Amino acid sequence: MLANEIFEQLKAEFGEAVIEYNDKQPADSYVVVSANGLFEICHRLRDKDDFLFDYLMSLSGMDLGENVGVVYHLYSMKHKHKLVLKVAVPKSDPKVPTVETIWRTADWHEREAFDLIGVHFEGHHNLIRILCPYDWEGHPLCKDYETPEFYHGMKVSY
Amino acid sequence: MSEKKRLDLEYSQLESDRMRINVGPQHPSTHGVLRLEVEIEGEIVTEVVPHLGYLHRSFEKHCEKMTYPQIIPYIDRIDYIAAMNNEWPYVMAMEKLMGIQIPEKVEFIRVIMAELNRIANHQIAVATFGLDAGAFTPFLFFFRDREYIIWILEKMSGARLLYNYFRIGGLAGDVYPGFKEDCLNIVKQVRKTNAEVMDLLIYNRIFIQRTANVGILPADVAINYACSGPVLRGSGVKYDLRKDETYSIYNRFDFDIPVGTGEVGTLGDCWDRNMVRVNEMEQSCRIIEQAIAQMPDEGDVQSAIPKRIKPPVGEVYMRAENPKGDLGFYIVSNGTDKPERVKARGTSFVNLSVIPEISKGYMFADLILILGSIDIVLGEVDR
Amino acid sequence: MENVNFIYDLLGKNFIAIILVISLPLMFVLVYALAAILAELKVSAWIQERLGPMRTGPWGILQPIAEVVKLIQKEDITPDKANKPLYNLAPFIIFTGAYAAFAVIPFSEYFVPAGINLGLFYVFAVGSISAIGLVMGGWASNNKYSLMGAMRSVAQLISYEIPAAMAILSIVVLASTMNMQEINKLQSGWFWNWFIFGGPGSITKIWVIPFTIGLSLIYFISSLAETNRVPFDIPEGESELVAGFHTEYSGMKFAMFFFAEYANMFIVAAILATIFLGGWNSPFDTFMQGPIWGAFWFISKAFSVVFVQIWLRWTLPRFRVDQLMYVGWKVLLPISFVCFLAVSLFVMLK
Amino acid sequence: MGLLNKLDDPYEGGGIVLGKIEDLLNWGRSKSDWYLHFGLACCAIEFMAMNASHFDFMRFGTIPRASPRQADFIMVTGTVTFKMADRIKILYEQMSEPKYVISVGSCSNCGGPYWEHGYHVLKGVDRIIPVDVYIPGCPPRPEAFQEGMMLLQEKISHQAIFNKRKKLEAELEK
Repeated sequence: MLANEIFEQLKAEFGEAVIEYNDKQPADSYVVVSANGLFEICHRLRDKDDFLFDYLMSLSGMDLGENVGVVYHLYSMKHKHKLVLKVAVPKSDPKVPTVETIWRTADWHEREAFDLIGVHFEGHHNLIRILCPYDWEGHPLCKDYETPEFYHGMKVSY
Repeated sequence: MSEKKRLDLEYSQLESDRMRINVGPQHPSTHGVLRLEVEIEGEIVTEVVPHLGYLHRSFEKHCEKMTYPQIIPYIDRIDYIAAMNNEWPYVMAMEKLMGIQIPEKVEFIRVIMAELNRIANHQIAVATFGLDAGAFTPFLFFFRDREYIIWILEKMSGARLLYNYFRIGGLAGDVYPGFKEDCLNIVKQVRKTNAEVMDLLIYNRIFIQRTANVGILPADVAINYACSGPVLRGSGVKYDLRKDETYSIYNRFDFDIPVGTGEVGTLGDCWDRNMVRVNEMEQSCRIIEQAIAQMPDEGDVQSAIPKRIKPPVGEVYMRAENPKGDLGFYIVSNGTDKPERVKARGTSFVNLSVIPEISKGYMFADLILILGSIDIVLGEVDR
Repeated sequence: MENVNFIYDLLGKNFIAIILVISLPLMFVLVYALAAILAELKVSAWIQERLGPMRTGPWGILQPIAEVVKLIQKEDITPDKANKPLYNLAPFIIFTGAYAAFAVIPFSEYFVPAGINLGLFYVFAVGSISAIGLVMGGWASNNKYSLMGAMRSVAQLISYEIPAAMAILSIVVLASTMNMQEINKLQSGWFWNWFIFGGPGSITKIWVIPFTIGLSLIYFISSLAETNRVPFDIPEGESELVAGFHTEYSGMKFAMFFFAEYANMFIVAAILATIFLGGWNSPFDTFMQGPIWGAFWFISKAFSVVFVQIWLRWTLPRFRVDQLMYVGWKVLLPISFVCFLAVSLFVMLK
Repeated sequence: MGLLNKLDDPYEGGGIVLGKIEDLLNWGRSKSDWYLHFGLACCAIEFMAMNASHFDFMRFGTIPRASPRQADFIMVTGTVTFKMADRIKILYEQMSEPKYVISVGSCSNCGGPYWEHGYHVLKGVDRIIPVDVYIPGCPPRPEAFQEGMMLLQEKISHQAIFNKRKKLEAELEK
């Protein structure tokens, strides 16, 4: 099934929560959804027989300046089709519902996005840092991140 | 109440004190600097909590600061065991983003290089898996062969481990004279050693006892955890990007996808995952032979690309079948010569996340084997 | 029966002679351990298409000496939270256990340090001392890996003593003596008089030969487990337990563990050589038979067994702890009972 | 007492006896080096190749030990991150004296390719533990490992055990 057909079906079902469909990119087209409806949409994408997106390829956090975004790359093992979902939330309140109960693999991806970008995944069972040390400060992949001078008495910069 | 149920109940009341031990970051068989916090009851593992990040080298930060060609050396260092395979999805993604057509000969060389490196990777994987089981000698047999493969890769690229050979729109250099003969000799040698190791390790009775019925990963769990590569195929799922999402020229070659069969134990156990790797070496050998036969002698190894690589605004997610699974790169371009964001979907990172799920209830010694059968490389886990 | 000891014959049974008799095995242990360490390094290298140590003396033959010189200089660390008396005592106990067993090993027709009548019984009694040392060292180190290693190794030692003891008991029944020197003397003559081939006797012994060969294999397998060698090296299984019970030991104390391991290897090999392979007897009747040749035959037989142990170590993977118990209790023990029964029947009918 | 002084004088001349003993002890330490079985990153793979049949690190008399207590030197093979740096310090402190450190590869020498933007990379392991030999390369070739090992052996074999101050002064005068 093509991405625009999936978009039509999702739009028909969820209405406002599905915001736009973009295929003007040179490469991948994507669907933008709102954070509120994300969990239901993901659930439907996995379970509906026409979609069957049972394989979450990747989950990436993005620093979009004003907002932070999360990008979901989905794949269906049965139908062999793909979909890119995007969601953006304001940086002041970066709350996105978790999808770890839908795809268990999202557990560590979400922890990584929290660690590096600072997206807060609501409902995640164990949202702690994964790559940086547990006492690290800041979210390193943010564009405005400033490297600390010292960590545990060790100089950070060269 | 049946006898078995009664015994189970009695056993559950007989719980002893549990002990938490730290496996790693310095431990002989964590394959690097992984730390597992393990809770054991006697010898039985009751909980595993992986702690990552001991090799977090800020890859994604570097990508945002580097120009597109400069990123390739950093990509080598993600999965440093299979650096050639690593570069491939990245250069493919860039070529897709910029709409570059690459010469046919380049595709052939890329296939041969990637398959050679796949063999080298699987050799390390099987060798270290044997090492985890206590067999030391197969490790050295495999490393002896790996050295011959490394020599070819070195002659092609100039480096032994981290090649920086695939470039956007082509390759760093052409093949050297005598390349085809070398490859065919390697294929022979790999087959010979595989036959030797089959006797010494794979069908060794102790080895089968250790690995069969251990760490069983059912197919649905594997898909839900987005496992890929031999880990997924070991569970019997015929999923290989080279066939399912054919990229490059893989549709021109005749090869099989080995999957786990549960030959000596249950489908999806450690032995199956390991066996998939051994069989994949044979399939890679077949691909190399066919590619050598079909490869054109003449042709460019670099297509015409602008000197300053500036892809248009856009984004692309490209993945390729790495020896460990599918490695994906999500590249967001903002129109300048540096990317807005590059996210690497580390195969090992995803595959490792299944460890807490499948290692519960097995012995502590099995945990080491389960970890070994997943074949992680910490550079890719932590990036 | 009088046991001949050439030192007592030459010097009389005085103080100096006793010291000499005591120190000869000790010197032998030290020299042998060096040789065995070198053999382990070299044999493993040859199996793996390598060269092994090459840069310490010609062909690396001084490597073990360099290692001893280095280990003497290493700092001796006692962990802060360790139980210090036990921690310091453990290596000595293990080494004592290994060394004490040498007292009854008949090196030659004319040399056995102490020819006591309960020789085999004594070896078994003394061999169990090392289990105490292991658990002491493992527990006192205050390290979880050490503790696990110690627990595993004690469980392993105890369970494998039984099949080993059954194997030896069968030979005791066959030889009707526990004196190792006597057992040797019974096996004189051609190699078919060895106990691995049913011991001395007429052609009617032919049906017992499979059982005695089986007994020797059972003893060999159990001895691998008792000395913590591959495939039974789970107490120090490097890929799981870092270094097992001696994780926290360094310097000379670690060297004592190291030496004791190799000494233990020799003891089990010596017992195997003595009770199954004719000890110091020449395989060819009177050819090359005599006191000096006796020592040669004994040591070369024992070394062959040690070589097989090394060979196995670099070939096989490791068992898991429950599989180890399974092999010990459910495979080796019943088979050893059957063999014991067959041998007893043979002795009754003889 | 002239002869005795010549033989064994801690204050004048090296002393023949002490000098010979020192040589023997240094020989033992330099020829028998057990390394900590420990790999960090890319260089560890090259180090595995170094241990394998083609290059055979064991020719130098090295044996891998998994426990830091029994190791003589530690090879820091790869990128040291801040999360790992604390552990490396602990590992180094757990090793028994005399202990040595070989820093392998650009990353552990100076941060390597991660020197500029690596917010989580320690720029050189010598900021936390003393390093005896640096092996350059990214990753170093096995030949470089061999060279580094020989340099370490040479360094050990010239170490002063007795008359430390005197030798130090003599070196300073040079």
